[in-house]
This record gives sequence, structure tokens and C-alpha cells, in this order.
Amino acid sequence: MNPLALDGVTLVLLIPAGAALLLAILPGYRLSAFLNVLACLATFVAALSFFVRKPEPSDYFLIDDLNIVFIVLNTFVGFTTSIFSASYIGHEIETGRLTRAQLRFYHAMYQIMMFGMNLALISNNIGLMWVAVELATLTTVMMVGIYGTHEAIEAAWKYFILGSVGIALALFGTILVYMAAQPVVGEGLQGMVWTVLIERVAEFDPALLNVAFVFLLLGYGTKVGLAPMHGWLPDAHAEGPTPISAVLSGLLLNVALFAVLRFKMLLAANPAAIAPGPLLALLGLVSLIFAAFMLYRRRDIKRLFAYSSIEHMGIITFAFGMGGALANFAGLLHMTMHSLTKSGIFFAVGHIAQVKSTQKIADIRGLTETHPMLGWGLVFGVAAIAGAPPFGIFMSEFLVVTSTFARAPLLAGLFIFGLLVAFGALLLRLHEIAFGEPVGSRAPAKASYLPMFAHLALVLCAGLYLPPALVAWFQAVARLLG
Amino acid sequence: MTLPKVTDLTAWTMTPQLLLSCVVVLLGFALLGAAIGRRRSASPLVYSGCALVSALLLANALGALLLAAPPRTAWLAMGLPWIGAHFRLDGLSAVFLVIINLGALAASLYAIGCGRHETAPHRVLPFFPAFLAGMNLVVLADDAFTFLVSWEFMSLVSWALVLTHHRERENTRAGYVYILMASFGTLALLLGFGLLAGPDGGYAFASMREHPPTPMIASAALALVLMGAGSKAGLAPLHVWLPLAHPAAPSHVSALMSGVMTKVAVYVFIRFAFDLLGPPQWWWGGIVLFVGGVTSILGVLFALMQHDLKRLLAYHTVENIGIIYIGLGLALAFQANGMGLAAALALTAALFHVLNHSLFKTLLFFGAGAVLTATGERDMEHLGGLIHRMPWTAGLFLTGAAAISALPPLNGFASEWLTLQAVLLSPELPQWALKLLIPAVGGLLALSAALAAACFVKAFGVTFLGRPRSPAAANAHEVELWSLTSMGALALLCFAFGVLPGAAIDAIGPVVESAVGARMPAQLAIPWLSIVPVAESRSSYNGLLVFGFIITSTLLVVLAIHRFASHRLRRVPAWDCGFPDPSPATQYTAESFAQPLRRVFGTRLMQAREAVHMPSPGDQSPARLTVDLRDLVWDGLYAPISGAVGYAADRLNRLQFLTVRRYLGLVFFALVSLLLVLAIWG
Amino acid sequence: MGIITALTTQFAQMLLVLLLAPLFTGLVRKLKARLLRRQGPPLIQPYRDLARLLQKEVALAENASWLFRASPYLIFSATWVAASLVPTFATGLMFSWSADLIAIIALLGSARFFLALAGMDVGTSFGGIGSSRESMIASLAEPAMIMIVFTLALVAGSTQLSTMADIMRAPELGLRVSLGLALVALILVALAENARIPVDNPATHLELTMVHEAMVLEYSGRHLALIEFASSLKLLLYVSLIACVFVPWGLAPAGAEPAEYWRGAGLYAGKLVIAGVALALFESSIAKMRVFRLADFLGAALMLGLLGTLLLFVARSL
Amino acid sequence: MSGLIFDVAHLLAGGLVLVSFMMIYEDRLYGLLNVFALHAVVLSASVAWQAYTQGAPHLYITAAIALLFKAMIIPYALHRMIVRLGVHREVEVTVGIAPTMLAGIALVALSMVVMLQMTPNVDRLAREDLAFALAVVLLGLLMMVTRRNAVSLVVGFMSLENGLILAATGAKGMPLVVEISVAFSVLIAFIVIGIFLFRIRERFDTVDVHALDSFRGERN
Repeated sequence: MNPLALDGVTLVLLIPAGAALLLAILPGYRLSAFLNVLACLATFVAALSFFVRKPEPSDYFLIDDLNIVFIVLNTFVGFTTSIFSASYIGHEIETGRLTRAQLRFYHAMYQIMMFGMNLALISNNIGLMWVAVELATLTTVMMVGIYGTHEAIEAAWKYFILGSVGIALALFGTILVYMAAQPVVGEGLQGMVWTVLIERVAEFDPALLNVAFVFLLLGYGTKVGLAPMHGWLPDAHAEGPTPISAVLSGLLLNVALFAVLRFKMLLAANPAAIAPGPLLALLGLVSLIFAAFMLYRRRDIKRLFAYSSIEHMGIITFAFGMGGALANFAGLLHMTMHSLTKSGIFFAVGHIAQVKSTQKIADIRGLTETHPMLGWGLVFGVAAIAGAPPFGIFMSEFLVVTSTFARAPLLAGLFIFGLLVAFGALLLRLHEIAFGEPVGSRAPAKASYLPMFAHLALVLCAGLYLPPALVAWFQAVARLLG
Repeated sequence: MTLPKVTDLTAWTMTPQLLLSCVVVLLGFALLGAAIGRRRSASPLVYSGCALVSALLLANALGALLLAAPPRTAWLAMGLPWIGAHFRLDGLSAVFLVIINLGALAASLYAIGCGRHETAPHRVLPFFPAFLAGMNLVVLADDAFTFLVSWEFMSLVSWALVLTHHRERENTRAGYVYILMASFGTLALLLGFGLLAGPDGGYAFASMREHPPTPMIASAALALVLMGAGSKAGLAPLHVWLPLAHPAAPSHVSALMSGVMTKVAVYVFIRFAFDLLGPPQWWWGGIVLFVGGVTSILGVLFALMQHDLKRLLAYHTVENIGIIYIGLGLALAFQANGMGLAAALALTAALFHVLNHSLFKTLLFFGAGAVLTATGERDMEHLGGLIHRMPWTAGLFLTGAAAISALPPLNGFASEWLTLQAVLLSPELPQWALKLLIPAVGGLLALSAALAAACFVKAFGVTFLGRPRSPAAANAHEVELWSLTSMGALALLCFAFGVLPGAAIDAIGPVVESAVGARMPAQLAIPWLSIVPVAESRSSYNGLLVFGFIITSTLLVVLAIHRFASHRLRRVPAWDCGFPDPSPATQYTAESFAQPLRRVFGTRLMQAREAVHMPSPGDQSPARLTVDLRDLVWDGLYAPISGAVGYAADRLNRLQFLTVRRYLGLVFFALVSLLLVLAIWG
Repeated sequence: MGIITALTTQFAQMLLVLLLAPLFTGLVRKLKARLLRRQGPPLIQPYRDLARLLQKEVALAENASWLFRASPYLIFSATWVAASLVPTFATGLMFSWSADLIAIIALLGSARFFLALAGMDVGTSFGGIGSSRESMIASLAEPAMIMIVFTLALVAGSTQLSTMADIMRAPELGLRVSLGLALVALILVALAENARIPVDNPATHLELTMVHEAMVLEYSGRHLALIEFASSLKLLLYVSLIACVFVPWGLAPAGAEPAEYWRGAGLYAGKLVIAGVALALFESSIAKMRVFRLADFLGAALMLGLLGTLLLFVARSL
Repeated sequence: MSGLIFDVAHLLAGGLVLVSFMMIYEDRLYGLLNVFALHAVVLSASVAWQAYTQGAPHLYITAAIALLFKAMIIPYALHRMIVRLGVHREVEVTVGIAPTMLAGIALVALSMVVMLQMTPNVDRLAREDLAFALAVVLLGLLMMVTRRNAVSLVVGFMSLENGLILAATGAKGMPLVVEISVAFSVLIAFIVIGIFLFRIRERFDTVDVHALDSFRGERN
């Protein structure tokens, strides 16, 4: 595969990179917003091409069952978020919270972030994956701090420090993996290529692999926002512009978890190394229960859904931690559903915050009365994220609970306890926001409802009927994950 | 398309496929309601549509029940990918389909009339048809996933209906408590299914039936189902949400929630206990009996203390659910000890009470709804004397009140009589615990029946009789014809099943046989249409003859009086022991009526405390008598839990306001501890 | 041929009950007066009262609804049906299979239900007092009654009154502790249900103490006649119930020839007189109880019934 | 010959750990910067030695970058910035020097135990090298956790990066891509920190992280 061939892989990378350069130059924000949408659409189409013709793996790029789904999901949510961002940005300019120069910077960063994430997903070289994740993180750090208010700076600073420490730990883990591979695979590039590693991992030194996995789990775990390392996530979500919160919650957490899964497969293949399952399950459960309790005292609507993202990342990690065909299938399904639902919710939250010009839950009341579309959209979104059945997330939670309850009743009990506490908190806040005596401005919101309702429709459809092709993929990957 | 011949007709009707298509039509109406909710013409259109579809569903279900058609299944490619969605129409689901769609038909007809006065129709119309669809789906589902999806869909939609009038503070609070308890119930059921499905994920009910669980797992599953279904039905500790949520919904919806949705929860318990869990243990019956007894007495005692009409009816739902679970507990106990006939009697009593309760509870809630529409008041202290202005509603409410108080010619007494006969059969049970528990529960059952009668004397007396206590009650007006027809139909059914209980018992027969393996003797074969629980010698009750007896004796008396006594009649002011015309406030109100009973039962159970505040000698302000009741269950169970969660949330909340350094400390701590783990066990 | 005799005996029972009820009330009043060394009204005074009331004009309150006018008829017919189902001089009557003891109690319950409602209909405070206290008494008396029925049914194996009477007559029954408890409980409940002295004073018209009287305060003329007749019927019912179950000797078995019936009727009259004397003696030897102590009085009845049932559940022989 | 190679590499790696300890001991800001410069010098020496022993010319470039960039430019820039921002001189330590030193020793012991469990087929030099690298990383983290001052936080982060470079160079044949990217990230990191510090400077009069924390979200 010479790099010049115009196949899917190059397209998926070149389009965002090119668009970033172009957008950095263009002054007008309306045109650049449209271009941004166009670029994301093109990337999405390129990603779809993988379904048609899957390019064979090379030293640097790899398309296999696991990441093909995430690439498509990633580009699709990126595309819908760009549509949302186009209408969101318009309002920000009017209220003067962002200047034109900042918008140029914003659109360029948006595309670089998409480039970073796509690179991380399709890279075969674990070092390249590390660089890509680092790049995506740095761009989101900048965008979180774009508003320049006290809280935004503080959130960006916290995100940067914690992110850098996390990424440093991940790098150390990557080096350890290379050190473990080097005596078996030989020096040079081969030691970093994942496909080579996965075949020969049985002969690696188990102790070194264990230490490597610990560092990788904590390093990329910081990016996933699992409990002990979650510090940056709530403030980054709350203070950055909402499209960024949607992308952060919907995509970046998934990309980081994808990286952890890559290394979990490595470790699972080496019998001598310690089983990665219990470690993941422990972290997942801690995040779930911790985030569930933190939801109660939240006063800011975006921070509320940030903690909900931590909770759902906990659920997904717990599912992969439990392992087995059913639980892995549930984990993959949950990742897809969560990114769709959470970004849908953030679309609604973005417009709500703009219409009510506040993010404080206390100042938003009776939304289903004043803004029915937004109000009911949020109600269905929160019902979906809280795991109410007709929506897709219930199916994954159903599978996780039933498959774990037979094997480890206590764990399933704790899992259910976490779910119930989180459900209580989310619904408590939803009641304050969506119902009751309306408060605040009743000006109709000029907003694009398309992305929000598209996401909710997809999640509802997945809850009732999963297309067989998608099911086959997930089952194949579930066996892969071990 | 040629007209299907009669034989094809039966092949085509009474199948899950037809019922599912009706459910889809209902969902279509829901979307229609959402689309044109705000227009005036929308509500009669949607409600009449629902009425038609419910009527069709009712006909099919009735056909399947009466013809005792063999179970038929249907499979759709939806739901869990590798299992798909299974649906099944067997005897048990046919009975509950009849109950659901009977209530749905009545509620739709009622809503055509009273629905017009609904202040926010656009919030009710989209969800009402979906609520009906959800209930029908739950009863038809035949695998764990489809069941739980339709179960929670039903809860979600009814939650949205509870929040129709979301502006009042207590309605949103009621909605929140309701959806939280509903989700607790669903998670309990989820765990129950997890146990039955096993690690390999055999979620279809058919596969669960093939390999029934070991007794230990079956007992755990039963406990989970008792919590799950019990929280929706309103069993003792989990009933607190019911009196909050049911009154908050519009009247025809609260009638459906109380009369019909609680029955869907009973269906779930029966489907688990008698179908999926295999042979029962004897102590299962004991637990269910105990919970049923406590629920019934708690429900009726709290109902006595209420002065909000709809909340009083909701508490009565809790009481009647307790009576139903007493019947189910007896059935489980008898089946565990191999007494087939007795188990059949107990289960028939429970199912018959399910049917009766859905009838008269729906009727009573329609009555309360009519009062609310006419006067805009739910509080009995502001009503009174409505019998003069709303004679028809008063008469129909009286029939419902008489039925729920188990007075002879009506259906309430028939199912109560069967349950008492079942209690009388239980001395043959060998276990000591049951020997001591059943008489006590029998006592509780009798006490709650008597208290129910007292409570409905209060409810009817204070609301309809006496003199109007407020201008709203003074100029109330009768409700539309539609509502009256649906209430009238329900009252007629109460009479029919009261006078001819044999018909209903025979219809339930095959269902009981499939669940318990034995059935009651064919009642219609017995001369004079009387019903006999087990054998002729034991005892028999003939509704028709008693009713005829009363009618003839009344006619005789009327003729005699008409023939011999004087006809003179004079309208005079009330004697009232010589007091001149006292103001309506001197009448007995709901609080004062319940005062003796509160003194007898309330002091310990509800910490009922009365405080009299006399004004200081000089000023003219009126003396006040305040009564404060404490809900022990709420203080003992729910307040501590929410307090604990609040405390934990406060403690953990400090983690949100840490400095960057401390967050790094957390990461550092995690890294070091994991490395330690590796160093020790690596 | 058998049908006609059965029908005649059934109607004879219904007529007998109608005739004897006012007589029994008159007998009790006469005896109580005698105990107080007073002459007392003649035995047939109740009949004269009823005839007088039937001729008098009905003074109907303005606020009274159709329920107020209809309920005397309903109350009277329910009580009359219940009374005619309880065997007085013979068991196994034609209609006795249509309703067992639980149905009879429920019939009385419905009579009481309508009486309480009628009390509240006029909208005066005294009607309220009567109904409220009656509901409290009923809510304790009825469960006690049902527990008594449980005890009797467990001993007799059926809730049908006729079978109970036959079993009770059988010699091998022997003395049973639970039956003793049931008898005491039944007497307590009978006193409460018929508003006799310890629970409520039938003779008084003192507002704050009356229960039954308060409910019928607003009735007059023919309606009051029906109510009075119904309450005396109810008193007769309870006496014949106690007689039929606990003193069953002399009851003619089903399908016996007329001679047996006359002997049964004679014995029944004797039982009535004894009951009347006992009631008069008891009533004049005790004062009325405070309303709120009734709960303990009736609670005792409930506990006795429950204890009786419990003993039978535990050991069939007790 | 191989003995000498091992000994020198071993010496330099140990030296780096020792300097990390000195940085923890340091409680004055300027001193901290000088020790950090020394830390960078020892690192570049070790990298150069690795380049010499492994015969991999690209490592020399990394050594040069480390020496030039981390030993001279960054400390000087930080030095000037401290002067311009008028940051108060001493470094507030939350836990006190002695306990931090004890913790440092414990961490080094932990990294030794963890790394020495590896099976013998991984050659001794790599194992030793990784142990020291892990020690430096943990010490860097310890320093970040126990310092309140934003500048010292950043210096701690830099020392952590040095540990990574030590580990990376220890791995024979690691593709060049990794080293450049590490350097690349250092550069970016530093610029961003600069912007932040500058930005932060604009908003508050101090670079003290503590002052920063009072403005956390949702507090008001």
C-alpha cells in the first residue's frame, strides 16, 4: 500500500489535515463553519468506504473488525457535532463570547482533533497511536480554554496537567511493551507494530507486560476519565464550548478506551500475565458508583452530564472487565450507544444553555412548557442515558447484568446499586429542569434539532432492532476481546 | 380478497399477530396524538380510536379465554439480536388481556366525555394510547428482554402521564418517587431474569420453562419478583409511591393505573410464581401471605385517614392488592403441599378479585374524576351534597362503594367469600408456621374488609351526602353522557359478576388448571346457579337467589306500605335536636368521621397526635384542631435511605473542589497501589 | 309435593320471624321495667307503636335525597332476608342453601352501610356522630363475627347454618374450649350490633351518648316504623342465631312431618323467653360504657374469636 | 569491555536518580532550576553513552536536544519568567522535606522490586535501566504532588519526561519516531505552559496554584 494510493486510510487522514490548514486561513466564520461540516461529511463518507473495501494492514495503519466500527461512529458523530456547532457558533458570535479570530482557531483545532482521533483509531503502530492521542488531547485542551474566563483557564490548566501526566504514563507503558517485545521480535519498527505483537505476545516476559499494562491502563485511563484519574473531565466539559463537550464525551473517551482495549487484547493473549479482567472491572465499578453519588450535588447542567459520562465509561469498562461473549458484546454496544446518546444530550444542553443564557440547573425550569422540542428531547435523552428500556443502552445493561449475575452475584448487585443511584440523581435533576413552573426567558430557540433527534432515533432503533450486520461485527469482536 | 370462511376466521383471530397489530395501531394513535395534540378535535378522535382498538382486543381476548384456545406464539426479528422477540397468547395472558382492555375501553369512553375538560390535552393524548399499548405488550411478551422493554415502556409512559399537571410541586415530586420506584422494580426483575436465564443467556420463557431452576435459585428469583412486581402493584413496604402518583394523573389515567396497571404487576407475579419457577416451596406461600396481610391492613388504615378522594382510592388499591396477594399466597401454600383443589380455589379467588377490583376501582376513580371535573375539587372537606346536583354520578359511585365494601349482591362480596372459603380450607396444611399465620391473616382480611366498608361510608357520605361545604360543590353539574355510560356499564358488570359469579369462575377455570394443575368444579352445572368452593357439603352461596330474595321482599314491603300506611309527606327543615339552621361547617367532615377509628388504630400505627390550639381569651381567631399523622414506612425505610445517599453525596462532593495537586495525588495513589499489587502478587 | 311443603315452611318461617320480632322487643322492655319495679308497657306495645307510626305523616328534611327515602326499605328487606335464613324452628329450609353464615353477616353489613349513609344524608352533626361511631363499632364487630364464623365452620366443616346446626346436635361433639370462646364472643358482638346497654342505650335520646338513635334521628312516620321493625328483627336474628348454633336441641331436621315443626316452634318460643330474661337481667345490671372504651370491649371479642380459630387450627380436637 | 559499558550506563542512570533526589530536597526556586539543568545534563550524558554503546547515531541527536533544550533554554526562560512575574522565591512544600525524602526512597525500592521480577531472558542492562527510569518517573510524580508552586509543578513534570527519555533510550532499536515525538511534546508542552503562565499571570497576581484553585467551577 504505497502512501500515495487514494484509498480510505489516506482519505480519512488527509481530509481533516487539509481542512485544518484551509480553515486556519479563512477569515469568515459562516463559510468556515460550512466547510467544517463539509470536511466532516467527506471524512464520514471515506470512513464508510472501509465497509466496501477494507485496506490490508501495513506497518503504520490497520483496519480490523475492532476499529472499523469506531472509525465510522467517530466520523459520524464528528459530522453531526459539526452541524450542531455551526448553529451553536452563530449564537456565540452574537453574544460576543467568541471573537472571529478565536473561531478561526476553533475550526482549525476541530479538524486537527478529528485528524488526531482518526489517526489513533487506525494506527497499527502503538507509538503512532500514542502520538495521535496526545495530539487530540492537546487540541481539546486549547479548545476548552478558548472562552478565556477564569473557570475556562482553570479547567484547561487542570486538563493539561492531568492529561500530560496521563500521557507520560502511557508512553512509559508503550516503551515497556516495546522492551518486552524487543528480545522476541527483534529491534526496530517491528517491536511497535500491533499485528506483529498480537501474534508473538505469548512469548513476551509476563512481569514486564504486567507493569506495562498497569501504566497503560492508568495512562489511557486518565483520558477515559475513570474514577481516580477523572479530575479533569467535569470541568473540561463544563467550561469548554458545548460542541467540544459533545466531542469529548462522545468520541475522545471512546478513542482512549479503544487504546486500552488494544492492550487488553495483548495481555489476554499472554496466559502467564495477570488477567486484565478484574483490574478493569474494579476500575469500572469504582467509577460507576463514585460518579453516581457525585451526580446528586451538581448545580451545573453540563457538569452533571460530564459525571454521567464518567459513570457510563465505568459501566463499559466493567463490561469489558467481566469478559465473555455476552459482556463484551454489551460493552461494545454500550460504547456506541453512549457516544450517540451523550452527544445528543449535549446538543440539547448546548441550545438550552444558550436560550436560558445560564448553565445553572436552578435557573432552568419547566422546559417542556416553554421549549417543547428541546424539553422533550432532553427528557428522552436523559431517559435513554439513564438506561430506560425502549432505548439501546438498556439492551447493553440488560446483557451485562444478566450475564454477570449468574457468575458473580455480588458484583452484579453493586452494579445494580450504582445504576439505581445514578438513575435517581439524573431523574431528580431532570424533574427540576424539564418540569415545574417555567423560569427564565421564553424566546424561541433558533436551533438545529436535526442532529439531536437523529441520534435519539438511532438509539431508539438500536434498542428495538439491531441490524444483523452490526450484530455479526460486534460478536466477532467480542470473541476477539477474550 | 375473498371473505375468510368461518373456520379461517378462528385461525386468524385470537392470535398474537392480530393483537400485536392492534398494539401497533395504538402506537399510531399515540403519534397522532403527539402531532395534533393541541387541536380541540384531537381528543375525541384519539380516544374513540383507542376505544375501538381496545374493543377489538377485548373481543379477541374474550374469545381466546372462553374457547380455551391452545397457547399460540409469534416471533418478531426485533429485540435481542440472537433471540428475537417472542410473544405468546395463553390462558393466563388472555384473562389479563380481558381485564386490561375492559378497563381501557371504559377509560377511553369516559375520556371522550370528561377528556374535553382536560387543561393540557397535548400532554395526555400522545401518552394515553402508548400506555394502553405498553400494558398489552407486557401481557403478551414471552421472553425476558421484550418483557422488560414493554414493562419499563409502560412505566415511562405512565410517568409522563403522571407529570401532565407538572406545575404543582407535589405532582413533580410524585412523578419522581414513582419513576424511581418503577426503576427499582425493573432492576429487581432484571436480576430475577438474570437468575433464571443463567450465564449462557436463555432469555426466552420457553427455555426457562424447560430447565426450571434449583430450589435455592427459585427462592431468590421469587424474592426478586416479589420486590419487582410488588413495587409496581403496591405491596407493603414498596407502596409509598402509589398514593402519591395515582391521584396526580388525570382521572381516566389514574383509573387505569390503579385498576389495570397494578393487575399487570399481579400478572407478572403469577407468571413467575406459577409458571417459570417450577414447583413452589411451602414457605413461599407464608411470605406472600404475610406481605399480603400487612399490605391490606396498612392500605385501608391509611385510606381511612385521607381527605383527598383520589388518594383515598389509591390507598384502597393497596388494600385490595393485599387481598389478592393473600389469595396468591394461599394458592402457593396449598400447591406446595399438593392440595390441588384447595390451590385451585385460592387462585380462582385471587383472579376473580383481580377482575372485580379492576371493575369497581375503575368505576370509583371515574366517579372521583367526574366530581373533580364538576367541582374542580379533590378535597372532601370542600365537597358535600353532590347527590342533589349529580344524581347519576352519585348512584354509580354508590354502586362502586358498595361493591368494594363487599356487600352481598355485588361482585366484591363474591370474591371476598371465595377467599374466606380458601382460608377455611387451610387447617389441613402440615407446616406449623402456616397453621399460626393463616388464621392471623384471615383476621387481618376480615378487619380490612370491615374498615373498607367504614371508609367508603365516609367517602360517599362526606362527598355526596349532607350539604355542600363550598360554593364549588354548591353549583356542580352532572358530567357528559359518555362518562356516565362507561360508569354505568362498569356498575352493570359489578352487578352481573355479583349475581352470577359462576360464569366468571368457569371462565377462569382452564387458566387455573394450567397454573395449578387442578380447577374448581364447574359452577354453572350446579342447580340454581350457586357457587360451591370445593364440594356441595362445604358451603354454597347463590348470588342470584339472594338478589332475587332482596328484590321480592323489598317489593312486598313497598306494596304493604303503599297499601296500608299513609302517603302524606311534608318537607320541613331538619330537626337536628332543635338547633336552628346550623351552617354546613357543623356537618361531620372526613377528619371528624375518622376520629374514633383514628383513636382506636392510629395512635400506635401512625403516631396520630391531635393538638387543639385555643385562641387567647381576647382575640376572635377561630380555635384550631390539627391532626398530624406520620407514615411509619416512609420514616422507617425511605427517609433513612435518602438521608444516607444525601450524606454520601455530600462527603463525596468535596472531591469536586480539589486542587490540581490533589487530583494528581489521586492518580499517584492509584499508580503506587497498583504497582504494590504487582509487586506482591505479580 | 315436597316443593310446596318446603315453600310453605320457608314462608312460615318468614312470617313467624316477622310476628315474633316486636313481641320479643316488647318482652325485653316489659322485663326490664319489672326489674325496676315499674309496671312497664304492655307486651304488644311495639305493635301499637308500629301501627301508629305507619299512619303518621312523614316529616322529611329539605336536604334529604332519594337515598334517605329508599334506605329504610333496603334496610328492612336485607334484615328480613337475613332473619328468614337463620333456622328458628327447623333446619334445612328451602332457601337456606342460597346463603351461608358469611352471606348473612354481609347482608347485615349492607343494612348497616345504608343506615350509616342515611344518617349522614340530612347534613346535621348528629347524623355524623351516629354514623362515625357506628362505623367504628362495625369495623371491630364484623371481623370478630367472621372469626366466630371461622371457629364454627372449622368445627362443623361448613359455613352453612343448617349443616352447623345438624353437627352441633350430634352427640359425639362433646365440650369444646373454642366453642365456649365463640359463644362469649358472639354474645359480645350481639350486644354491640343491636346497640344494647354496654355499647349504646336503646332507650335513651341523649345526644352525646346515642349511636343507633343518632342515625335515625331524622326519620319519622312510615320510614321510622320500618327502621324500628328492622332493628327488632335484627335483635331476634341474633337471638335465634345463638339459639340455633349453641342450643340446637329441638330443631326439626329437614323434611320432618308437621308434628316435629310444632315441637320445634314450641321449644324455640321457650328459648326466646329465656333469652329475653337473660338480656333484661344483663342490661339492668350494667351501665353504658364510654364510647372510646368500646374498642377494648370489641377488641376482646375479636381476640376471643381469633383465639378460638387458632386453637382449632392447631389441634383439631380442642 | 562489556563490563565497562554496563558500569558506565549504570553509573549515569543511578546519577539521574540521585539528581532527582536532590531536586526533591531543593526548597528554593532558583536552586530548583539549577538542579533541573544538572538533571538534563546527566540525562544527555546517559543518552550519549547509550548512543555510543548501541552504535545508533540518532540517539546523539536526542542527547543534543536534551542538553541544549532542557539544560539551557528552558531553565533560562523559566528564570527570566520568575523575575518578570515577580514570583516569590521559596517553594511551599505541603508535606515537609523529610517525609518526602522517605517517600522517595520507598518509591525507588518499589520500582526495584517491580522491575527485578522480570525473567532472566531480558538482558541485565535493560532491566537495570528500566528500574532507574521507573524510579525517576515516580520521583517526578512525587515532586509534582508535594509542591504547591506552579513552576515547581512544571519542573516536576519535566523531570518525569527525562525519566521517559532514559527508558526510551535504554530500549535498543526503538524507532526514532518515538524520540522525536517525545521532544516534540516537550516543546509543545513548554510553549503551552508559557502561554498559560502568561495568561494566568494576566488574571492573577501570583503563579501559585493555590490561588488558582479558589476559582474552581460551581464553587459560587
